[in-house]
Amino acid sequence: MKLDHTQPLEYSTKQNQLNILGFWIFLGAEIMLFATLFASYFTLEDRIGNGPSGGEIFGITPVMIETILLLTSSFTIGLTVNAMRIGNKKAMLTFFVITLLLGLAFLGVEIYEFYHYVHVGAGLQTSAFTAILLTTLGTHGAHVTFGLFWGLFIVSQVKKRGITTETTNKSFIFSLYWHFLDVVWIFIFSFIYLKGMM
Amino acid sequence: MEFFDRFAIPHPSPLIYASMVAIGLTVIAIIAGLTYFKKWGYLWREWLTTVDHKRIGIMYLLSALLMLFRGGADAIMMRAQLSVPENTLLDAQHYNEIFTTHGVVMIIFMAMPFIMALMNFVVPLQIGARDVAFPRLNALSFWLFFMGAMLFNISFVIGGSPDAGWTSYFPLAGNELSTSVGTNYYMIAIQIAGLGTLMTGINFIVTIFKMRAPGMTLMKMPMFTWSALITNIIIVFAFPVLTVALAMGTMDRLFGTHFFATTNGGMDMLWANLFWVWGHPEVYILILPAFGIYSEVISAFARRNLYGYKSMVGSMVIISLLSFFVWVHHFFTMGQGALTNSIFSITTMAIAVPTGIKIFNWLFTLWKGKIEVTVPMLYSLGFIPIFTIGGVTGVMLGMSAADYQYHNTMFLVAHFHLVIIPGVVFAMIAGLTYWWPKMFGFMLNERIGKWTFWFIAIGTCVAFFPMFISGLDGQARRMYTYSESTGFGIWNMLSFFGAILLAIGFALIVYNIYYSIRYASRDIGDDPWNARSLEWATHNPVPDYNFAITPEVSSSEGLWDAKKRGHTLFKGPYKEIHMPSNSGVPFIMSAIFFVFGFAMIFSMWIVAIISAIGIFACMAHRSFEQDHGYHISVDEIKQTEAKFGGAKE
Amino acid sequence: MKELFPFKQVMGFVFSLVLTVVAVSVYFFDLSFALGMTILLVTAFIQAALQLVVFMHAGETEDKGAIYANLYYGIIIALVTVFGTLLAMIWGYM
Amino acid sequence: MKLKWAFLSLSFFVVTLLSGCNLLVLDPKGPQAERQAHDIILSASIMLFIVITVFSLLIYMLIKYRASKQSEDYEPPYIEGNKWVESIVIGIPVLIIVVLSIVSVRSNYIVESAPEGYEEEPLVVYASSSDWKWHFSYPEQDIETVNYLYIPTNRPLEFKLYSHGSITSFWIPQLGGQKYAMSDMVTTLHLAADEPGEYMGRNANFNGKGFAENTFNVKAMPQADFEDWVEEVKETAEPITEDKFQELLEPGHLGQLTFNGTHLEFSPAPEGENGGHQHGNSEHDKNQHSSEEASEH
Repeated sequence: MKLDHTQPLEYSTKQNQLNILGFWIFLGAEIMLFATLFASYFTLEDRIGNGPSGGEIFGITPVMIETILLLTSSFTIGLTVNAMRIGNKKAMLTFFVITLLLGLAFLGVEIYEFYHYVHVGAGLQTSAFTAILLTTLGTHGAHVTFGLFWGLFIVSQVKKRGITTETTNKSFIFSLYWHFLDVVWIFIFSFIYLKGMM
Repeated sequence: MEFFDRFAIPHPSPLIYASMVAIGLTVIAIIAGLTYFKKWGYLWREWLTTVDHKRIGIMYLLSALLMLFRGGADAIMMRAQLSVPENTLLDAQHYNEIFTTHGVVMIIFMAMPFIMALMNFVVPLQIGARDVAFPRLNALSFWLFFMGAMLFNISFVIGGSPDAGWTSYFPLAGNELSTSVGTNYYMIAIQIAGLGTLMTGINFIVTIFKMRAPGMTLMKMPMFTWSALITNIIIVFAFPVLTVALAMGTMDRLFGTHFFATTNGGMDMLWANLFWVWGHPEVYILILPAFGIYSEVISAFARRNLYGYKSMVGSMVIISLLSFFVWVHHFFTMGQGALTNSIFSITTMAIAVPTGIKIFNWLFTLWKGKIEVTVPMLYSLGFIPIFTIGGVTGVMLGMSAADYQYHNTMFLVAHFHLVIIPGVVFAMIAGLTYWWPKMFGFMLNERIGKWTFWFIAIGTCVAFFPMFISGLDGQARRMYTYSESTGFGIWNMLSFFGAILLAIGFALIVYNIYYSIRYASRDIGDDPWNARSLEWATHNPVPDYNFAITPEVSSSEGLWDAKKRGHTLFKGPYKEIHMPSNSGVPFIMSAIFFVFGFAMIFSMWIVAIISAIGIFACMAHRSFEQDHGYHISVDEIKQTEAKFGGAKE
Repeated sequence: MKELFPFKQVMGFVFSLVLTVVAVSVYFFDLSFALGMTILLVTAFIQAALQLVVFMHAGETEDKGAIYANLYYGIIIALVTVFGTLLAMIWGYM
Repeated sequence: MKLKWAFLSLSFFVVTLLSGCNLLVLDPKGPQAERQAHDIILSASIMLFIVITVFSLLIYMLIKYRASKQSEDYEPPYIEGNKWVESIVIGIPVLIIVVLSIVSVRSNYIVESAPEGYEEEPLVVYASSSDWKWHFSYPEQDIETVNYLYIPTNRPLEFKLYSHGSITSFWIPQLGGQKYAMSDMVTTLHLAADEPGEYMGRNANFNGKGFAENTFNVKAMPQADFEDWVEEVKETAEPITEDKFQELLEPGHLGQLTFNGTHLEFSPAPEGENGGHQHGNSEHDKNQHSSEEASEH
């Protein structure tokens, strides 16, 4: 395998570069996935049938907690990549695990939030609005859940196999994914929650 | 017993029972044949686990041909039913199922894999690459598509086919008005195939961006590669929309949500909207590769370079963007008012400009050329007039006020068939004939090929021109019968006649393949068409590693430069070639997807959960796997090259 | 310690927190719909750009052109889809 | 080869010739259909010009540059492209599209508003579809018909369309183009008939098993005759009741029926307060209501 030492390890082989570009293009597709959900959300936002509206069920506290958790985890996954690039395995693993823990906490709050919605009568089957709300949030939440497992696998590989061309490549791609989920959350936070409560 | 009731066909007919028996017998015959000839190992090693883009391309091709006949059978039945007024060959329900599956099969399971087949086979060769960027993902794409197609196709013997049209508008497709599992099949089978398509999109964009031969800048790519790049960009941005729409439709049907239902705030219009946000770009996903093929073929057989290369590229880029700006023209009549309709009317008609540029560029490529009318060229030359008629009627449909009269009529049906048949089917047959020697090492028979063309071309005209007339006379599409007093009889009889000509044409393709396998010469050299681009610079059929030495080019017509200007394509000694190893995971994972899809369709939750876990287990396995492929040594390369009759140095 | 917490990323994090606080102001102050939406749009898009450039290193390799083209293309089409849908589903009927 | 192009052009001419005959869409009996037929003929003629250009160029190239017509050693030249040729190829289509766009936009506004030049106020008819029938309610006359429609000539007609089930499309080709009828909102179609006569009307959008037979008869007659008919209905027809109406909604086919009163009284159209998606009394759907109401105009 040819190694290019002028690049960070995650870019050092041809296949690694392909993987990273491929993942960027996948993120392009993800932009459209969430754009479609947003388009549907805005269309169905006022169609609440007999159910509650967004303003009635959203609470600022859980939303703020979720936002801070996710923003911080986006910061720590950035630090993970930084530690990885300077070759500090221990720091890298620490930041990586912190990221996943923050993600887990986020997920916990989100599950509580869903429980709350169903409790106040905003279930999946209540109205078009609740369906698209829970689907949009749920799609993001499912991405986070998937990310937690994926991240866990990468952590165990870094631990076992060290900082190699492959593990760095995977970690870097994971960081792209995680940052992207943060971007999506910012839009959810602004245009679903804050717009709904405004 | 209640459990088994759900698998019963809601509207059985002798035809369906006969198909069940036929399917059963075929499956038994295949299994018995494989066992008797001891081919299970061969099948597994060489095909089911392959990650080679050429073999994957060939498997796509076989699936596409298979589906062409499945969709064609539907078409013939439809035309037969309508050939005379008040015909009773089919009842309304059966007819509805048939036109629904005809549409879905032809678009999603015939045209798409046909495109994928040629892209898979040709693009890496044309850019001088070893394989695609992610060979294993490529295998997964194919198997997901294949399992989706199979899942959709068993619908008519297990549980019943979808019957709400290929557009599957809600609330007609919702639980209340469509009580069989047919629409579940639609939602889930297309979803699975669509995932595969999305992955192909990513795979080919990266391949084309990053794996071109040295010297091949973006503006020196062959036109088919350009069209593949643009197509895949559209795929990546259009298919997620379908994913979401289908997921929402699935939730409405399986989990009782109210996205598109008409109660509790659901909005039936939103389905139509999302469907066409994907659906219109999908049209260009189908047509752009065809444009690429025609560019290759016309330039090869006019013996001239492609006229206006830059404007060809420019027009495709513009089409790719505009294709996302026009979808509302599919429902001008929904009542969104004059302003919205005006905006989308203008964008729709604007697409005609870049398309027109391409037509004129092909015509000017013929100018001062030395035109040889081979079979692929015949299709390209037949494409231009028929597609022009299909295309200009598209502009007419774009006039939104007039569209109130065309919408949902046979006029529209005539328009899109006259665009898609010359635009996709002609192109695919042209491409198939053109690249066939590269795939299999012999050529298809020229004489049978020309007969085929005339049957198909004339059949297309006879089948679809009468629909313009009956459409303007008030024949709505999707009517399973009509009364004699309407006067539609004569036109539909003509269409039926045209459909028979088409059917003969397609049968001739199969006969041609059979005939050529038996009688065609195997000694045709590497470049039987005297072509221009890189795929003809390697051997026939192509060795596993494609090129023994990576070619270097200085224009979009690498081989032509080598032949006419003494440019050296292959420089330097042989080097070891890195190859990806085969894997059974894509096949197994897709098979689990099939089970998952089937379980979802019939609401068998436990099976669905178990198979979902299986899918994630496959992903986890992939995450931990360490697979570095293998290397082909210089000695081996030399041996192979010698076997092909002389090394290319 | 310093090399584990690069200045650029720390500042990026701080800035993203600030943007969040600005965005939340629409909840606490009684703003008009137009003003509120403007604030949200501006903060959300700056946040997104911040993540892409500072944290995701979008511009660090030779593939920068492809990556940015991909993002711009995606954003244009996403916006067309969202606003086109609103036009065809809601605004067109007003 | 030539045969084929001869055949192709012939068939297209046949199409255009026939257009002049009595195809329903091209035989308009009202101002809206007339406008649409005009647009169709106009665009078809311009398109015919393009088709002829392409066909002639193709035939010319094929005749002149066949390999059999060239000498053995002729080597086609390398031609990059030409600024002027390409600007013509772009310029002319752009001009055509601009012209057609202007026509299209103007027609949109004409077709989407009440036909002009009539003295009377539009006659409002609620046309609602159920599987597989059409119900026509005349609120002004307080009568209702099923599967047939009587209309006065020389008076604008304002159809309020909605559906009791799947999406359908209300279409009377000789009076004007179609529009969708949907279950949770009312769409408006403006038509008018200039000549007395019987016209075909149908649902053009696929809605299941009974779709093919989902048609209705339209009879246009002078205002006086129309009034006589209304009188007669008022005297002879049964009143429509809620039970009777529910019976009518059952999937199936019915012949032509006539009733006194309209179903709108007990089963109002999904507009305003009754928008189909607005069950219940939530306060948050005010925006939705206003948008629905606005859509009627």
